[in-house]
Amino acid sequence: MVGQDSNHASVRTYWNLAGILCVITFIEWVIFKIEDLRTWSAFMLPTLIALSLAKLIMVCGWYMHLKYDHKLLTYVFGFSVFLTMMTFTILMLALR
Amino acid sequence: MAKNLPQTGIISWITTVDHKRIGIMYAVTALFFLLFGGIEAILMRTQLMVPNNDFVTGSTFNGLVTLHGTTMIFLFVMPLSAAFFNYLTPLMIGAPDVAYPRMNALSYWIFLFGGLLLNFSFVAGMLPDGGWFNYANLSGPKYSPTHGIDFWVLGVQVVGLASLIAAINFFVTILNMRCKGMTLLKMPIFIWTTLVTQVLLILSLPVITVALVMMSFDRSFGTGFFDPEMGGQVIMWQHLFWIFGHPEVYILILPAMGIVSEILATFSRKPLFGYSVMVYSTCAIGFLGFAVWAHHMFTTGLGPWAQALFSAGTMLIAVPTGVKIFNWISTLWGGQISFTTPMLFAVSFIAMFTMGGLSGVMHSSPPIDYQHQDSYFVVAHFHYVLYGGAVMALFGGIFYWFPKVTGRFMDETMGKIQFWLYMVGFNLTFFPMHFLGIQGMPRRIYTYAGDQGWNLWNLMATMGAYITALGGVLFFVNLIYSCFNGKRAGADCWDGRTLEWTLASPPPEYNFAVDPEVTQLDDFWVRKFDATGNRVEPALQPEIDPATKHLPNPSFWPLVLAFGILLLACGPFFDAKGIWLSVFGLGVMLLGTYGWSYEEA
Amino acid sequence: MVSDHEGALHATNTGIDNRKFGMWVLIASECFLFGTLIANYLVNRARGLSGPKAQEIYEIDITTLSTFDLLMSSVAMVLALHGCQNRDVGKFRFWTGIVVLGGVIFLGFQYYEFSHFVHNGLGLTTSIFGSSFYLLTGCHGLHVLAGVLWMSTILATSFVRGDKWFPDVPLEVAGLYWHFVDVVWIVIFTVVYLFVYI
Amino acid sequence: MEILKKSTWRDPLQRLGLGWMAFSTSVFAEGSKQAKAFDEVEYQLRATLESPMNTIAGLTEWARGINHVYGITTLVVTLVFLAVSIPLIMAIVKFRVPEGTDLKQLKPPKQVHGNVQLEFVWAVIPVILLLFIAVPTWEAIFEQPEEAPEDALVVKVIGHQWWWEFQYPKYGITTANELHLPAETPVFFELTSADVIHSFWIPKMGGKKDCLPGKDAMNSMFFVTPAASEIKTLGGEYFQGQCAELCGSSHALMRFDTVLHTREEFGRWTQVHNQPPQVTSALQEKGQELFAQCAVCHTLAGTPSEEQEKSMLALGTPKQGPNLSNLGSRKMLGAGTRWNNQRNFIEWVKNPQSIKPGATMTAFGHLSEEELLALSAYLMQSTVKKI
Repeated sequence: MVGQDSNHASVRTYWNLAGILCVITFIEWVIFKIEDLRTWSAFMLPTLIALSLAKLIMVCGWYMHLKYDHKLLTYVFGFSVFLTMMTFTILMLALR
Repeated sequence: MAKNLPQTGIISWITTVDHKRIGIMYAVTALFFLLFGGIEAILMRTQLMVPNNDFVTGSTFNGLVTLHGTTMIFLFVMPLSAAFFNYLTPLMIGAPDVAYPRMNALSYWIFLFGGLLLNFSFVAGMLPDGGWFNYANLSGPKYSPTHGIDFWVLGVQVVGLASLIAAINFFVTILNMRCKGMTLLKMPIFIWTTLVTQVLLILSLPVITVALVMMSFDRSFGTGFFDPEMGGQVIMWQHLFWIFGHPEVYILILPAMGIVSEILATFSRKPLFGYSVMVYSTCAIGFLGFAVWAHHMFTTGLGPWAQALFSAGTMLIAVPTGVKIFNWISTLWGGQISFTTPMLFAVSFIAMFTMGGLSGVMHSSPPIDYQHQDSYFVVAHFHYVLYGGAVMALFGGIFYWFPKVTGRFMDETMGKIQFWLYMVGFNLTFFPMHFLGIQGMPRRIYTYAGDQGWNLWNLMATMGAYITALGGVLFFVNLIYSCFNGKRAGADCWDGRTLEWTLASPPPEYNFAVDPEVTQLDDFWVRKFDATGNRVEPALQPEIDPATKHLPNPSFWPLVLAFGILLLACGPFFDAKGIWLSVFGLGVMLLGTYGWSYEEA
Repeated sequence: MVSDHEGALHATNTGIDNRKFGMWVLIASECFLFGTLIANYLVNRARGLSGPKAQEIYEIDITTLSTFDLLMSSVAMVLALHGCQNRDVGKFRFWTGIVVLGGVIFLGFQYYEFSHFVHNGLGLTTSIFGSSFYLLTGCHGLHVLAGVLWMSTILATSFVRGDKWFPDVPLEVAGLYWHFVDVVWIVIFTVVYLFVYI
Repeated sequence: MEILKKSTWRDPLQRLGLGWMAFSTSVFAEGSKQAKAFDEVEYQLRATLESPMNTIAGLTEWARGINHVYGITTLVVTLVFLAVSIPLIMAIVKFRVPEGTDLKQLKPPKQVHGNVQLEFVWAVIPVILLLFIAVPTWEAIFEQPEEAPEDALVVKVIGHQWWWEFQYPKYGITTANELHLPAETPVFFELTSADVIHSFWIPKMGGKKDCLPGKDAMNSMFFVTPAASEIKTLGGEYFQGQCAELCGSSHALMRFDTVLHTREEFGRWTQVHNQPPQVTSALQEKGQELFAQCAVCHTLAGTPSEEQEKSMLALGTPKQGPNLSNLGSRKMLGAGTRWNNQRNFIEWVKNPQSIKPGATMTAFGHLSEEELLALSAYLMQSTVKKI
């Protein structure tokens, strides 16, 4: 059985991360609630993508243990995400 | 509870989790469906033999076209490749079994039920008649109101699920369960093509799953995903289908390439030329497979930029494929070639696949594709690549590994006759189709006028089809004959290079008595010669008492879970009360899942 | 719950347990599944001919709450795993209960949201926007339901098999699945609800 | 009456004389009926050795452009084929071990693992060869105009389940299954479909383009029609086209003819087409009354059925059937399925499903023989438009 290996994140880091995740979600909600800000896509698109990417990396990196596991898992997951983005960007462009 | 299941007889086959038995079941079922596909092809060719023939009606012909395509791709080539994956992957990488033995059995049973569901359309008398890709509007509820198309949609869905589960299984097996010393670049080339095929399956099957769910929603619940009247786009189905469709055709051809590379190396008594380059080009073909799907849609008005990019991508794929072909020829170069039947099939693969690939390059450029699209030139192209390529290689694989599976050689003379019947029949059938394509005969037409100049070529194609059918019959005779009184075969009967030849034929259920250790590529071949180069007896696996090896227990829960999935998929055929059948199917699935997870493994 | 082949546990080349590796491969496959669904949603979100438009019908407040809820159940999952690995059966059972509770609350939010939309005239077959929306969020909802079933089964088995039963690897695999479902919801929340005006 | 020549499956046998073909054809040929549908004698004469649907005739600029790229590609492909097959055959012949030698005794060949330079060579050379195909391809791709050039004749092509509707917005003409084009004029096609996906293809004029249903899914195709010198026969030169995308049970019977006229001839055709049908005999008179039943689905220019069509269009439900204004002067019936003569016309009206399975036209079996003759007199003679 996998025992208590050293580089496991401690409970405190989990709670800190939980806090950050809540803060980011709160920020997204606030940005969205501001009337004239939400239609300004030049600003909204990059920030929202950045924020959700941050949340994604946090959950995948720490909670899903990717940071401490064999790099092969990161490659498998990363390659699939990259290929999905590539394929469907081409599809969206082709359909426009 | 699972321990007291009998070890022989029908029950043992139904509850087996041994990758070798499942491999045999895959192969037998695939060859059974080959009969279906073959008969459909003969019926179609007889209808097209002479102008305005009334051997079959228009809609029946469309049904035959659809079922021939779907059966040959999803129920013959993919499962037969899966049979090779199942049987050989653990043996070649030195593993006791696959990563998840019971999930392996599950994917077989789901595949079997999916195949039966698809072919049940014959019994129900409602053939799916939308072509093997089932383009959107025609297959929608408005223009195909009968349940025929539902058999296709749900049959392919179930078979797709089976392939996805098997793909995850083999991906983990290859990366996680190689024997000591076998790094990634020391694996046999067949294992590399299997690995890339699994990656393609894992990443492309979800796309077709979503597309099929959308189509069954359209047909059963009245949503309008592909219905222009509700704002849907008809080409959305084509995009989603071909995003899966093009990786799919590489899924069909890569295992065949792996098999051919193994056979060529063995019968030239030389290692595969440029092993690492072959590995990189396999990966390149796999990766590029995701960026070229729209060359099936050049005539749907994609716009010049999309056409330019997709044609460039398609041409780019010809480079790694070309590299592989030259590597095969260099493997032959300087070898001591012995033309056994598997070798005949492998060499004919190189020739036929090259011709298919080149006719493919011709319509990779959109202006030419404007003339070739949906004409018999495309039919000739993909039959040269699929039949001349994948099927010839798979038959070569059967002849090559049959002695390992059953301990008996397949008859060489019958094999050679069958090979030449195939070669003559295949070329007589499909080479004239190039001329038909240039003379403008469209695809999927059930009849044609007598004045189009197509009569001669269609007649020749039909004659070729009859010859191929003869070859097919001879194969089944050879198969059954050799099972019982073929020449006995020892462990290393072809003087092979990979680990499966260290095992007895047929191998014991526990595979490796002593876990093998590998130091370099083709390790088994290198150990056959001592430092000075003269022959030394190779170290084969010793005989040990099977009881000492722990084997996973047989289990019938995979069958229960697969049957649940079948019931779930049969819901939409019974309009009103179908929902209850699906719910009952869900119940059986839950029962199977819980029984499975609480079972003593 | 003895693993698939406990006895002949083949020392894996990569050191990762087979089941955990398999779950990651399933996650890679599901990326493409949700990628297709999201692409289909983005293509069809403005093509609805009848029925309410996206801007008119989405309620961002409820959805933000359900996002909080799913994030917290993700945190609970990590703590449950932590408890299990430290052989603390109390923490393990408590946090697993919180995960199940979080999942059920999320499904509650989704049930409310769907019935609210249907009430406002956006049925499954009203327009292609509606169909694409329900397909995407419905598929994610089914994954959440499966996760809730899975986690409640682990909880029930823990009570049945007593305090000494600690399913390290199976719980970690279930945790990977649950976190992935949460990651997908993060992407859906941004792409569907926050991109409404872009 | 025509003498229906025996179907043509016997001709190749005489030419090739293959014993095997004779044996298996005689076994199966009894089952296949002799030609009964299209093989009218005159149509036979037209099928010279050069088949009507061949894709390399290249009559228009666009088709010649395609053939140009096609020529280069075929050359490159043949080159590569030789580069593969010659070494393959040499390897097979040169390194073959005679049958039956005991391989275990033989010393294995030199275990060559690879050669980086060779790999580099046969990776780079194909890239260069592919550029020979790619550059002309990209040029040809960007030649096709997206919008209609000003001087182009615009033709709206609407695919229906198993027939073609052609509209000339400039002249207010709607016709079916025969596309009349002037010589030497740029023609811009707007391709849509009324039901499923079809594919508009005139091989001699150039490639095919899909007709997609849906308002925003309109495709276009453009080519300049060939010069007047191409027109050999009086009354316009016939070029055949066919639907290339599977569109249902009678997809094979969805053909159409393109009729190429000189400019003046086409001008006259546009005036003549919309003239009302000339009713001369009493039989045609009777036929005109009977046509009232047909007017629910069909329209004849210059008759009350035209107003009916306008009102139905206003309601958003267009007529189901094709426009029959110049039915008399068309060569083929039922979208290239049957030769346009009285016997076929009556057989079609009596039971369309027998000729085109799945056709949505109701069968008029209840009409008496004499009524059918009247209807055919009206629809066949009075709609003939002399150019």
